[in-house]
Amino acid sequence: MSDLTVQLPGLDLKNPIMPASGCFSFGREYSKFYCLSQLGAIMIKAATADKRLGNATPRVAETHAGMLNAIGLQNPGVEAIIDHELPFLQTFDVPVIANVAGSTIEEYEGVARALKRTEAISAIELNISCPNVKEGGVQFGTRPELAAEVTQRVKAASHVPVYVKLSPNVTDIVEIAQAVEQAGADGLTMINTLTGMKIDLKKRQPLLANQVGGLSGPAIKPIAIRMIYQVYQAVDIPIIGMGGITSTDDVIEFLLAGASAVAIGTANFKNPLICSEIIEQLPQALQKYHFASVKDAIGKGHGHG
Amino acid sequence: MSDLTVQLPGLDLKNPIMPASGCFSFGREYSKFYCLSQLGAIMIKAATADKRLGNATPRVAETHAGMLNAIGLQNPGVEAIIDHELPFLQTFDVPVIANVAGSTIEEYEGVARALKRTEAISAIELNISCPNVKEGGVQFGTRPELAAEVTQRVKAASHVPVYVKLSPNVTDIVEIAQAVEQAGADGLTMINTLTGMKIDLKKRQPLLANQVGGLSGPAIKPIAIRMIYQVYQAVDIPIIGMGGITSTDDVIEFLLAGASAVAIGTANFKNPLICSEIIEQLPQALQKYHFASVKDAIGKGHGHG
Amino acid sequence: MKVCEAVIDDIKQIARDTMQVHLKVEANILQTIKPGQFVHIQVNNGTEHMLRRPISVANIDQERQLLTIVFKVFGQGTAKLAAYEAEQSINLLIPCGQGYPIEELQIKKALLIGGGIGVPPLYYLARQLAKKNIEIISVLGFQTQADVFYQQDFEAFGQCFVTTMDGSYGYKGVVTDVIKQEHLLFDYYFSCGPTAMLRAVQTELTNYPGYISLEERMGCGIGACYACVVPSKDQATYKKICQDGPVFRANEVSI
Amino acid sequence: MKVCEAVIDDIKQIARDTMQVHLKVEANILQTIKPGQFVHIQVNNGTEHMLRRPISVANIDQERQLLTIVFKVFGQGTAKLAAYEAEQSINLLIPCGQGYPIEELQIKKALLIGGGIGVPPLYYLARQLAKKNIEIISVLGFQTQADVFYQQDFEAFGQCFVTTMDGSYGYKGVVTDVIKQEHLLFDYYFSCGPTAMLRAVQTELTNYPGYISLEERMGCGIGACYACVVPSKDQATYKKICQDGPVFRANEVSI
Ligand SMILES: Cc1cc2nc3c(=O)[nH]c(=O)nc-3n(C[C@H](O)[C@H](O)[C@H](O)COP(=O)(O)OP(=O)(O)OC[C@H]3O[C@@H](n4cnc5c(N)ncnc54)[C@H](O)[C@@H]3O)c2cc1C
Ligand SMILES: Cc1cc2nc3c(=O)[nH]c(=O)nc-3n(C[C@H](O)[C@H](O)[C@H](O)COP(=O)(O)OP(=O)(O)OC[C@H]3O[C@@H](n4cnc5c(N)ncnc54)[C@H](O)[C@@H]3O)c2cc1C
Ligand SMILES: Cc1cc2nc3c(=O)[nH]c(=O)nc-3n(C[C@H](O)[C@H](O)[C@H](O)COP(=O)(O)O)c2cc1C
Ligand SMILES: Cc1cc2nc3c(=O)[nH]c(=O)nc-3n(C[C@H](O)[C@H](O)[C@H](O)COP(=O)(O)O)c2cc1C
Ligand code: FES
Ligand code: FES
Repeated sequence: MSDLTVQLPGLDLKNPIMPASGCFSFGREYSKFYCLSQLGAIMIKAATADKRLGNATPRVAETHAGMLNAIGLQNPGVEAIIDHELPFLQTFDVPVIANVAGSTIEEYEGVARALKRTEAISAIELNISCPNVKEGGVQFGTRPELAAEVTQRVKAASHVPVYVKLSPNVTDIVEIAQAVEQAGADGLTMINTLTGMKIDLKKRQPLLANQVGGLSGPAIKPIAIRMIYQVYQAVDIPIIGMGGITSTDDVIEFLLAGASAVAIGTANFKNPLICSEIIEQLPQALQKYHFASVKDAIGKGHGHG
Repeated sequence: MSDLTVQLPGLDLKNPIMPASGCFSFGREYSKFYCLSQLGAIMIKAATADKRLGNATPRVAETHAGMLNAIGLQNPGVEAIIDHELPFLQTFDVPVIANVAGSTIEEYEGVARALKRTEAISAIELNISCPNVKEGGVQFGTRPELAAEVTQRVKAASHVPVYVKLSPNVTDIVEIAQAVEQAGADGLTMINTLTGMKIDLKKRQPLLANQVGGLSGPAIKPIAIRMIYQVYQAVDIPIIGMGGITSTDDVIEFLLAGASAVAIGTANFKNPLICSEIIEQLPQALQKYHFASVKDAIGKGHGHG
Repeated sequence: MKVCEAVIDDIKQIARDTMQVHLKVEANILQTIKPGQFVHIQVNNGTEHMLRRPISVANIDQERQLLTIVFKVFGQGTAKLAAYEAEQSINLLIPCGQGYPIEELQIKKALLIGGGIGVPPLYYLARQLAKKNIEIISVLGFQTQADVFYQQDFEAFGQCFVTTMDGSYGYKGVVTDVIKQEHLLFDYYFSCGPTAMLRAVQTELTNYPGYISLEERMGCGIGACYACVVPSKDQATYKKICQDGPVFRANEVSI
Repeated sequence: MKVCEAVIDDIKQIARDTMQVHLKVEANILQTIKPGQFVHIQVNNGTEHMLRRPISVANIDQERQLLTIVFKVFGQGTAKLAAYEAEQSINLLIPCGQGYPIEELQIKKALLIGGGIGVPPLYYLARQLAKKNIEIISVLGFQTQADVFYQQDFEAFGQCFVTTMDGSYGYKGVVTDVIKQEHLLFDYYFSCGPTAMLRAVQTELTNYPGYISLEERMGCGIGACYACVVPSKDQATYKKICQDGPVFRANEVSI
């Protein structure tokens, strides 16, 4: 059977499949469908310094081959997460990646510092790309100098490797990727959602209470693949890829583009077993395309070889 | 029956429906399916100064609820278009919008100037957003100062109103829209395609010969709606909207977001009768949502009213 | 909760745009289902519809191993569900959410208040209440005559008042009008329907203990995405409708 | 060219991953179709698949008003087409492209060279050539035994050689090997199959007049989007495969 393991900064992955942040809460619900120890890793819901209620409803809308969400970072706050959510995840044999969010550099730093007191996380995913909060979030992800600054500060405040989650809502993704690499990021995760909108024809107003929301799902896969392909050629740190994955073929496409591992978001809603099923089917899919292992496929879509 | 007419700079539209540039060539093929005089207008394939062969094949790929294209501006050159294509379109009672492309400001200007000798066009669509050519094209669409400059120069060289076609591959679409408005644009058309990629798993390389291509179709509709909604609030010139339209509901969603008329691209490939069918069904759809006319719906998704 | 492929036993239209579907489901799953719970339905395979559709359990027939759902064709997803035929199968998450906690309550006389597609879950509730020999009065509100369904089924359990907004059938007006006019007496109420109706019920019946069942656009349907929240009465926290609800005590949430 | 909803008369598997479908199509459309032309098929309704799939006309039965297509399940679209059942209908653009210009040619003995899913269009061609009493030799190449189809149908028209790449059936090797080995004589050749095969045919048979049928990924299928081009022999212009082809004189294009 093909070797599925991948070694990344702070992350010793059994396989390259993990649920994406915000689509899996803190794992409890999906643990009713399969054993979380099967997963390569788990990216948990964003943590902010204090509890946040998030946006008003409606918070989601369906779009063609995708969805919009504007949850607005609802979470119980980093302390509650450490005390009440992470212990549950520690009962499984799976690395946990904490998604760190904030409105100010200080808040990001504070969350990272708070996480120092737990052994339960293996890495941080620095979310500088959430389009659904009024302040902070998205600006950090669209301006290279801000992205670099928050990366550097969080890196300094953290005891685990820091992966920076990039926003696709930018003119030049490579520029941002290089800026955060230089600022000390250990890896990248990409892509977060694209900013979109749906209008309720009957009510004559945006359907989401927040007006705009983040577009995810298969609709955005070509954009994710393009961005990962471009960034892979421009940086030396590993990429965890995401955006529209629903099948083993998609996973392999992300690996070929240059991702070392992948995360699955929206597809969990359609099929709660998706991560488990893909992990099971992956060896066969790798074989079909003549890859000896996951590592063997990473970046192989660049030129012949 | 509801009033479908819309009056825009240079364009007296029977109805707000037109085929999008590049998806309808110069009309001949679709004229076998229905009479082109039914259309609100026709946006013809991009014209460059000289004949261009475009990119190698494969030039298209299917994606979830969309497609990628990298045609690369294949066209017979502006002179041949004037001499051999526009006369055919003049046999119909329909305004023609010429899509002007180029690699340099001088080329754009030259094409606009060349078009002066024809009466057959009612407006120019300035394509500063084609992601599929090596030089020019997309840069003009992503940098406000370049966008403004090419707009001003083409405007000065043109005898008809100029609509600038915006690229969605930018961090801040409003900034670009305002820049071209200030530079004298008579209107905006948006959105062009998003840059994407698909990888051929068997060949282990990008499927398109050009590697990247433009993503169009229903997948991108939420992004188009969001951008039009934002730009509508920031400019005073009219917007012709496009990106993923396949139904009358979609048309009304674009009108509510702030488009004064719409173009249909990819959907023509799935259903060559789509423009004609939507025109026929539009009065009923407007009635369903209690709009007295097309004009009555424009911009009505902003606040209540 | 399980992922389950359920074969359609039969599917038919029972009112304007309203479909009733019987699904074959394993007995051991059916046994666990409480009135007020819902199933989260995949529209179809492929990637066009990434979100499932939440539909309430309208009835359960343990003997024939059938689960009934009743839904209105509203948008594209329900239109596709309506086009399914017998023998085809659909993919469910089952069961979802918390139902009406009737085991814990001392009820003598229950008032069921349903509006439109809020009526179906009350039918299974009525059957379960009837089993416990609880007296049942129902008030069912619809837009217009063409929308009315299940009247006879509810009449089998006791008094049943039907209202239509346009007066084309039964009483004219909203459900709360009937409750007032008829001076209905009861010790608990159970209501499901559009938010506007629930709000009216909450206000009018503020002195009665009651349960309401809420709707909201959902992502996961299992509590993992925070899409389907409703503020608690004091607005201090959010409850998840898919996990903490859809049934809530009427005074627990702010709608 | 027309948009047409065609009802499936029957659909069956005739070789590994290979489906044959008979479609009911109006006689007046069928009358206009030439061998080598194709239909452009909508995968299904909805928005998941925005592009049609080009599939060659494999046969026409004027009497029973049936059009035959034969296709291989390759990716997601053809997999969905393969799942259609009799009595369902599929949406076609029909007919597309230019066929083999056999009316204009003085042919005595035609060599048909088909590879894999390039075989079906040659069958309708063979029938039309046979009607004109033209002698026919066919060479059909497949990957392996499980892929072979239509051998007997071609044998009905004359000599028919089958090759497989792995030698599991008929000759081992590629079609051009057989043509050389058997010293086949003919005055025109007609070829359809994978590009690698066409290139070999073009090179080997450079001294014979011939026609080849090309494949390329398509958008519109009618000449409006410039997706499906092939350079002319002198590389100075592009031809559109969907409109100028798919059939070209062998020396007309550069593949
Ligand atoms: C717990 C619960 C139980 C329900 N039970 C029933 C029932 O028994 N019978 C019935 O007819 N309807 C019921 N509904 C409403 C039903 O879910 C929606 O009418 C349906 O999802 C609309 O889908 P669509 O494809 O027709 O509309 P679309 O507009 O295509 O749906 C797009 C998206 O919005 C969501 N959506 C749209 N309207 C609603 C709504 N009112 N509530 C929740 N999500 C919505 C859809 O689920 C989907 O994700 C219930 C809703 C909830 C939350
Ligand atoms: C003129 C013409 C005639 C054809 N006739 C036949 C026939 O009679 N029988 C048959 O089995 N096949 C035929 N093909 C090939 C057939 O069109 C492809 O196998 C089919 O489109 C693949 O679709 P898919 O959904 O399986 O693959 P996917 O990978 O899901 O397709 C994705 C997109 O790529 C396109 N595509 C993929 N492979 C090809 C290809 N080889 N050629 C053209 N487009 C492709 C699809 O049309 C679609 O737009 C013909 C092709 C052309 C151009
Ligand atoms: C409902 C929802 C909530 C999300 N919440 C977060 C979040 O809290 N933090 C974050 O970094 N990304 C969040 N995301 C983005 C996903 O992690 C992922 O980057 C994106 O959805 C693309 O992957 P997909 O197409 O597989 O869903 C969220 C996405 C969805 C759909
Ligand atoms: C095959 C193809 C070719 C295109 N060529 C052009 C072009 O020449 N000039 C241009 O401005 N836009 C071109 N476009 C973009 C469309 O005009 C339109 O902006 C885009 O496709 C979004 O609309 P849609 O989703 O309805 O297709 C092309 C799009 C496609 C799919
Ligand atoms: S729908 Fe995801 S939490 Fe309720
Ligand atoms: S497929 Fe559009 S031109 Fe051939």
